[in-house]
Amino acid sequence: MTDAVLMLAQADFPTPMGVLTLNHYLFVSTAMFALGLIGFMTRRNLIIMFLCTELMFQAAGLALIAFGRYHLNFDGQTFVIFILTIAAAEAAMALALVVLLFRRRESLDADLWAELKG
Amino acid sequence: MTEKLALVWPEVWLFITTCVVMVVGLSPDLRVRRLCGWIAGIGILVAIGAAVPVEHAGGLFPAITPYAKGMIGVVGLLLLPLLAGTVDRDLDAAIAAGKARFDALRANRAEFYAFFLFSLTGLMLTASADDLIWLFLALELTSLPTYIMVTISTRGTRSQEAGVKYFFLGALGAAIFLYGFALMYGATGTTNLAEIAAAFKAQAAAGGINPIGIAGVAVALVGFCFKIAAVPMHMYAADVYQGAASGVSAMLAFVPKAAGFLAIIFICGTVGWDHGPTYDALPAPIYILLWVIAVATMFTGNVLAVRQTSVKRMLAYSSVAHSGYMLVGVIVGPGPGGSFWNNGIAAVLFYLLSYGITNVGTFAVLASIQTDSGDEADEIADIRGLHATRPWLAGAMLLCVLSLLGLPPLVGFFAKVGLFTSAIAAGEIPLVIILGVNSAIAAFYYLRIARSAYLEPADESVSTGPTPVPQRAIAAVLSASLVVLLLVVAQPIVERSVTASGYSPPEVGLAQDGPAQTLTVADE
Amino acid sequence: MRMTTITEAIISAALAQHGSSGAGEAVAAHAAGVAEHAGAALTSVDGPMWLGLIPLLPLLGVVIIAILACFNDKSKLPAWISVGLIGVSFILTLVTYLGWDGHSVIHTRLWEWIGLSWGDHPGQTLSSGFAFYFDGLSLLWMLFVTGLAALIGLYASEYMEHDLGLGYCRFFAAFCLFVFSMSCLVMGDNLLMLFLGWEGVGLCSYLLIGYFYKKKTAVDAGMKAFIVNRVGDLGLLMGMLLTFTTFGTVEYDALFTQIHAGTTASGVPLADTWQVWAIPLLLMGGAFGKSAQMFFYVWLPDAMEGPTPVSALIHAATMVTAGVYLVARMMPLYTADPNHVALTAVTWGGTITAFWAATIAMAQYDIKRIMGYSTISQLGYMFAGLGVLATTGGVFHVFTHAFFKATLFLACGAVMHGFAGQLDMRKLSGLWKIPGFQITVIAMLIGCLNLSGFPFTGGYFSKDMIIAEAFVTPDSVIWGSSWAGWLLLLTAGLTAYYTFRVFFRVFVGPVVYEPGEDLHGDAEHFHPHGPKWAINLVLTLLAVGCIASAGLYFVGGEHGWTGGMVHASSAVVETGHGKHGLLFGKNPHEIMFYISAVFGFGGILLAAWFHGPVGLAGLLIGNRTKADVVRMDPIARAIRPISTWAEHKWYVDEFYHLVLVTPLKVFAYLFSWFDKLVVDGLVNLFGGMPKVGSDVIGETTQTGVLHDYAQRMIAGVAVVLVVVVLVVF
Amino acid sequence: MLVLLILLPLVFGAVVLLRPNAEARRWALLGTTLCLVIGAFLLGRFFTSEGGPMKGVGSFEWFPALGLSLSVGVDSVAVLLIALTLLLGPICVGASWTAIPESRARLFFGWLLVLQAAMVGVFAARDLVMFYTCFEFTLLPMFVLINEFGSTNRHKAATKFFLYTFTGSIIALAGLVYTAWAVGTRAVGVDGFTMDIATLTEHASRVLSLREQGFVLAAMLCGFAVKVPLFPLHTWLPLAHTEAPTAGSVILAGVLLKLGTYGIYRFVLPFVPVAVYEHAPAIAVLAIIGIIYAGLICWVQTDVKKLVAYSSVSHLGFCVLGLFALNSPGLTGGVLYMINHGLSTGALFLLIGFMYERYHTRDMRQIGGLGAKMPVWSTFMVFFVMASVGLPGLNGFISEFLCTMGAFVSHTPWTAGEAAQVGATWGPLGPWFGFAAGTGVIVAAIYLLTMTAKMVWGTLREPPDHADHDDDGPHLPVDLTAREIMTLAPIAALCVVFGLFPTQTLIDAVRTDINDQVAFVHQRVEEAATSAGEHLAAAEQTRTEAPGSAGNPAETVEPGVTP
Repeated sequence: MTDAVLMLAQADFPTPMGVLTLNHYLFVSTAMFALGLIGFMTRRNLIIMFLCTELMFQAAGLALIAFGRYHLNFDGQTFVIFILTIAAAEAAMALALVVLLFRRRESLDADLWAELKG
Repeated sequence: MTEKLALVWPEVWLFITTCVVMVVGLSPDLRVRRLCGWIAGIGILVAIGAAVPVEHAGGLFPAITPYAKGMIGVVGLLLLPLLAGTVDRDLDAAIAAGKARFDALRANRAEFYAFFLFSLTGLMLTASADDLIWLFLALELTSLPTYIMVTISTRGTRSQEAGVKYFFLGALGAAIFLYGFALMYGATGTTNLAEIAAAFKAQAAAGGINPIGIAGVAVALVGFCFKIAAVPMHMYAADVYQGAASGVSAMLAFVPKAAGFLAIIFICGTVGWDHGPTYDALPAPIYILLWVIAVATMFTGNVLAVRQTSVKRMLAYSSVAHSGYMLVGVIVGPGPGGSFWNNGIAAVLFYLLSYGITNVGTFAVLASIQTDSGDEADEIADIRGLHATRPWLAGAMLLCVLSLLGLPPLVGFFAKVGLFTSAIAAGEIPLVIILGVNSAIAAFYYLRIARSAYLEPADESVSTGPTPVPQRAIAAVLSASLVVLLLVVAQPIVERSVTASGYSPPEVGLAQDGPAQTLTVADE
Repeated sequence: MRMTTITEAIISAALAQHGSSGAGEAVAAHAAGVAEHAGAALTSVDGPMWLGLIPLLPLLGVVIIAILACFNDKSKLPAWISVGLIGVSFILTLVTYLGWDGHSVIHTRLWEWIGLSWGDHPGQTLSSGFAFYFDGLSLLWMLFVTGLAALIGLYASEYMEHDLGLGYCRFFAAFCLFVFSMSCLVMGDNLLMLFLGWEGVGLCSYLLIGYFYKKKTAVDAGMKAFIVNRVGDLGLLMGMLLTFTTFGTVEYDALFTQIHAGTTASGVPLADTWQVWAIPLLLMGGAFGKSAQMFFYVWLPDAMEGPTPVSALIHAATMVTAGVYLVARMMPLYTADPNHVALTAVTWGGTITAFWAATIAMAQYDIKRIMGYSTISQLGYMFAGLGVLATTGGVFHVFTHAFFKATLFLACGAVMHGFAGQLDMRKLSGLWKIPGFQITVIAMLIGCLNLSGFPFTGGYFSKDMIIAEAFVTPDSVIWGSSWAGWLLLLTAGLTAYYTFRVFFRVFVGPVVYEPGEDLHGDAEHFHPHGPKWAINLVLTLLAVGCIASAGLYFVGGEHGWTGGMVHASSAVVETGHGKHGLLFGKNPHEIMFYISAVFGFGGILLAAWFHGPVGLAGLLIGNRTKADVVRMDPIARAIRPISTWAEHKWYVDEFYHLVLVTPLKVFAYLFSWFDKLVVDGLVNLFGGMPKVGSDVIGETTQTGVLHDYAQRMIAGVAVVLVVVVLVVF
Repeated sequence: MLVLLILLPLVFGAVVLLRPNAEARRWALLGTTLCLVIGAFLLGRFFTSEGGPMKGVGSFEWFPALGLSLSVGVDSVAVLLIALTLLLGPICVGASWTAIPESRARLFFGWLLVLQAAMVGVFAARDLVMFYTCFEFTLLPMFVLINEFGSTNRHKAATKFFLYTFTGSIIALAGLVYTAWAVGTRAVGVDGFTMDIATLTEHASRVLSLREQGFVLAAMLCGFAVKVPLFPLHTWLPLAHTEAPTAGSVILAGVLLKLGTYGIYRFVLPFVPVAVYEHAPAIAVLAIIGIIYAGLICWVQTDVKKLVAYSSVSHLGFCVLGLFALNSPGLTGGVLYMINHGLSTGALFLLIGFMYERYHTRDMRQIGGLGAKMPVWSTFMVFFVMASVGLPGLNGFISEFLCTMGAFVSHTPWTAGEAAQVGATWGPLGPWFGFAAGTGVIVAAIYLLTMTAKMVWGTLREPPDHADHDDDGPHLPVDLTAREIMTLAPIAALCVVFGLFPTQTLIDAVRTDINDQVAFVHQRVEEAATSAGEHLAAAEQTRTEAPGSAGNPAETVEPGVTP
């Protein structure tokens, strides 16, 4: 019974794309995640770096929603709501931190903070 | 609903305490403000009280909460005096001297305690997590406050640098394990850990766990490596520990690590330790992954610690190494259960407790010493000749460091023996040997600390000032005495850890109803 | 004419001691036995406990002297205590001997020394009591050991008087310890007890050679003695262990019983085993070490660095004969081998050493060293005697040698004492004219006559017994024994030559002397001081003893008193070769008296010719007028390479240094470096690896830059994913 | 009683650490002497009381989850080693009376007492973890003693000592735990995980396969052979000995090294007898190399303390050789060696320490010829050198002889084909081993006499700046003081007593236990040979075919150990 429903649902999944759709979503999600990683690695501006982490969070969110739809349950979506909340909290913290740091160094360059090493 | 709530009573109590502390901390009266710490302590005690009676919580590790929360509470209690006076001391002094007036906006004391309690709450929530969402939230609740605590722990740029490194890399780590969660969900269609486990089991019975699921578990585990400061996510550790105040470093060495290990145990629990040729190991990819991480972590941590002249960095790297040791226990898994000596999870849980307490002791000694420049002790030269000026602290340092080293008969040794026996019982002889060799490497630097503190005469140039906050010294001595005391009560604690490690994998039959049987993504 | 009659009388009396009066009968007697084996089992009786006092009294002396030393005693008390206690030991020995029935073994067991048992079967118990075994052999040895020790102790009481105080105590403590050890060696009832004494005498020898410990040569000599001995001891130790493995016991009684039965304890015929030749060979190694034979002789000449009483007692009379004792004691084992491998080795080892040492002695100038080499040479005779199955001869030679060599040494010591340590024969002459030295000269003469085998002295009889037996024993029994006999005869001549070389140069002739290096004062006003009563008394007694020892040949039963003693011991050999060797178609026993006398006279005459002073009464052939101008000189110059080599002991010490000591030392240094560089180096390498790794990893990865960390973390994740993908797919 | 011996030094150690410096040495002396008295009483009771092989048994379940209980009990071997430890206690205190500056006396004597407790604990333990705990814990006090009271290079020495032995011991722990695990899971009749040594001994050799035994043997040797130390794992020892303070050296040589050999006796032999039997020749070769190699190194040392340290390596080679001979003489010799080496080498270190206290140098090029200046010292020196050389009549001989004999009579194929040797026993070595070890006796004579020649004999040599040192520290007389003599005299007396009455004092004491041990090992190897192991069986085959092996203990296994 559930199998049938599942098949049905999956077949109906956003119509023009057919059964392969999940893969496309996942591809997008992975690409976003990768972009986030690359951005995090390459950009030196603290705010951009933070945005990259957000990108990765949302990549995960996207994947969750896609999977949720695929599995026909709401766990994924629920998860995403929480992720958004956390992301917001992190954003707040990040901003506060960035402001603090900027006041100290008059710069947003992350690599200026390299006193501690070894 | 209420049954579920019963599980989180400790967290609820902690949360209530947090609220009270936040309010009390805003009082203009210093004496009232000073109550913050006491209230927090009472709150933690109550939380412990609430945690211990909980017998069975369901999920993969139904009995883990009493032990885990008790342990968290105890170490939290030890951390509390250590954290005392981390912030606002200048402010209080200025007020007392009449140079400043109390300003609720500038005072951080209440927030600081509150963040600490929040973090503990998150940690306790991690222990009772039975769902990926819960786990994610709990982990974030554990971490987020610590980012701030690190940043504000001292007024220097170092803690800000530590904060920025910790926060950004932490966010990266969180994103990674979150993505792993997403993949796990994708592979199983559920976020409930037990159900995930059931689904995996069914998949395994049907010919193999879904590769996406495996990838998800792997990615999640790598993400957790940040929490436990394991290779390849260990690099921040030394910088952050050094930059933060010693009290916060001590907390960082325990709270996120405990959270990380609990999460790792839960996530490993979903795939279970019943794979491999003899059905007693993690699935091959996960096993190899953890094996490599464990070995790399042990070596990296110990080796990097050898060259340090900063005690805090040394302890940071040693904390990395200890994560490696504990990963051995995770790799071994719960074994047949029921006894301690062949139970890797119980060994990890006991090790966490022993490590937590010991670790607090070492950092507390550092925190109790003020150098001439007014900073906390950091360089190894700062603690040289401690025995002459403060014998009790020197003794505490000696005991704690030797326990970390694993010198019998201190508790660290028995914790390590647990890992040894369980690994041997699981046939992980190479890991045992590597563990042994690493303990020997660790002796290099632990001995240096012990020697400096306990044996060497004090340098003329380094004169250590009075203990800035007496509570910290108390924390140090208390931890050190617990290192010894724990030996006496080791048996009941170990029994509890054995109970706590009880792993109840789902029956395969249960998983038949699971919705995730037909995921065919990879096949197409 | 009268002289000839007396000679014939003595010789016929001597021949009677061989149990036969004519050649034919002798041949018959030797041919009678078919089987040849040693020492029929003797009955054994339990001895009284006080026999233990014989060794323990000197040990008590050690303790008492040690206590005296603690009180920094500066009197001669240590000497009196030593002499007294050793004297009591001698008396006890004598009492034992008198109370002995002449054919049984007296056992006295004080306590179990090393006793270990791991089963009830034979061979599963190692038992060695602190126990004593008195048969003829050990009694004979004990008699002269304790007797001579008491006398020499008396001598030393005067000789060592310049060193009163701690040194005196040290000397006599070691002296007493020596007597204790020697008694244990001789009286021990098992091989382990023998070993106890064996090493103990080695220790005392070490301590006493190095008595003048500030002298490097003395210290080195002591060390050399101990170490060279140890090499031999390894043989003894291994022989002992092999004995135990084969027979399951190291106790003489049990051992000899098995050997008599002709089988090992496991029932294998003894003659078929390889142990039957291996054990005696190994034991021989020990014996040769202690008795300075063959390769091991090098320590004994150096041992002359010790005070002269020590040289007399330890390095001439007693300790060095321990090897002879060992071989004599284990004679049953030696004769058990049908091929006589070990005995042949003993014969030839002894013979070659006898000859070799005699050649060296001929070229030396230090009179004490000459006596040292002569000791080696004479010990060679004893071994040769044992080797050719003339146990009695060997043992008798030990006995006579003990007396005359002690006499010779003590006489030399008296000279040394009187001339501030002077021993160089080129710097001394005409002592008989110096007041106070007359007794010394007479004692010396008696000793010299004995040593050179002058007819009717003790040395003459004992040496003859050995040489004759070498000819008697067929070559088929002991390989080349008659050749050994000829070599021994030649050596007898050499012995006479070098002995009298000393006597003619030092003791007679014009009075010339210069003081030695021990002089504390003005050399211009040096006056030799003759020995006082103690030394003179001892010299007199010993000289009498020398003469008396010859008489022992004539008392008692077959082969004299010594023969009787040996017969009542394990050393007895019942020779029955089936074939009796002949010399010039005669019984060697019979004509040896003449032949050896010829060689002896020849040697003495040569010495007189080359070294004799002008106007020596009765021998008007000498022409020496100064101390160091002799007829020998041009000859020595003519054969310079040989004489130089002989003077330098044929460079054997140097050879050993080159072949043994230096390589060993090189190895030691090599090992030392190897240990430091390689063995410890590896450890340090491993130990240093964490530090190096730490620096490398720390410098490269822990850069402190956020982006670097991020990159590495992400790279790590990527690696992990790749690994997982590889494993999964 | 045994527990008292562990607790008492700890209590006194705490007292010393807490009381003022000035009282430290008196408390320490009191504590060690008290222990010695109790120990003497214990020794007396041990040999007079009836009962099983283990006596003084007491047990307290402490940590059953790890199979750990605090259980004590001694057999004859252990009790003798405890006696040795206790004897050296007051001696070490006495020897350090003036050598340790009073300002730091607390630290020194406190840790000395703690060390004693740990050492007694090692020998008294009947529980593997307790054994290991004490075994490892000895490192710390020793580390403190060397690191704080040693000479110039002390930090390096202390660290090396700690790390080297610690590394080895951890691997040994792995081996021991593996054994415990194997017994806990495979042995019939064992209820779960246990660390009880008796239980492990009973089952270990049966449950471990041949391959496992090899690994366990290797692991255990990593710990014990380092401690012994066996060539080539010895390099920590010369350094540690050279740098350690006198009392430290005495304890190190006297007892700590014995922990390794005791470990071999107590664990290696009975746990993995088959592997031991297989590999004994290889280990014996190492031991013999050690004997000769270290001996030759001694010969060219200039530092007298280093010389004696290397001599320990050489001497302990005999001990290991004896233990691996697997027969009664060998084991007896090995056990006796532990005691005797402790006495004579300990005394040598004392003497060198006394000399060092006066001259502040150990370089034999600078100092020597003390015979004239310090007659008493010299007398003792010569005495103990002779004990060390193995002079019969003193203690060293008996053990050296028995070890060599053990190796010599230990049965091997080369005797098997021959006419059977009645005195030969079962065992893996053979005469060549005995012979090779015997050469060590010569080497020992060479280096020890060379040392004596340099230190005692010859003309007096003193360091040029000797006079400058006279003013620091309490002024010592030229020769030994009464206190110093008091520390040496008991050792000297024991050397003589053990030398002349070894049977009554030592051999009889340990005989039963050692014979049981030998029979046990033998029986287990036979068992393994008959049940499994192709080539071992073949080796045994040739052995049993040899005629006349009736005398061998194969047929006379003690009934007590037959399961």
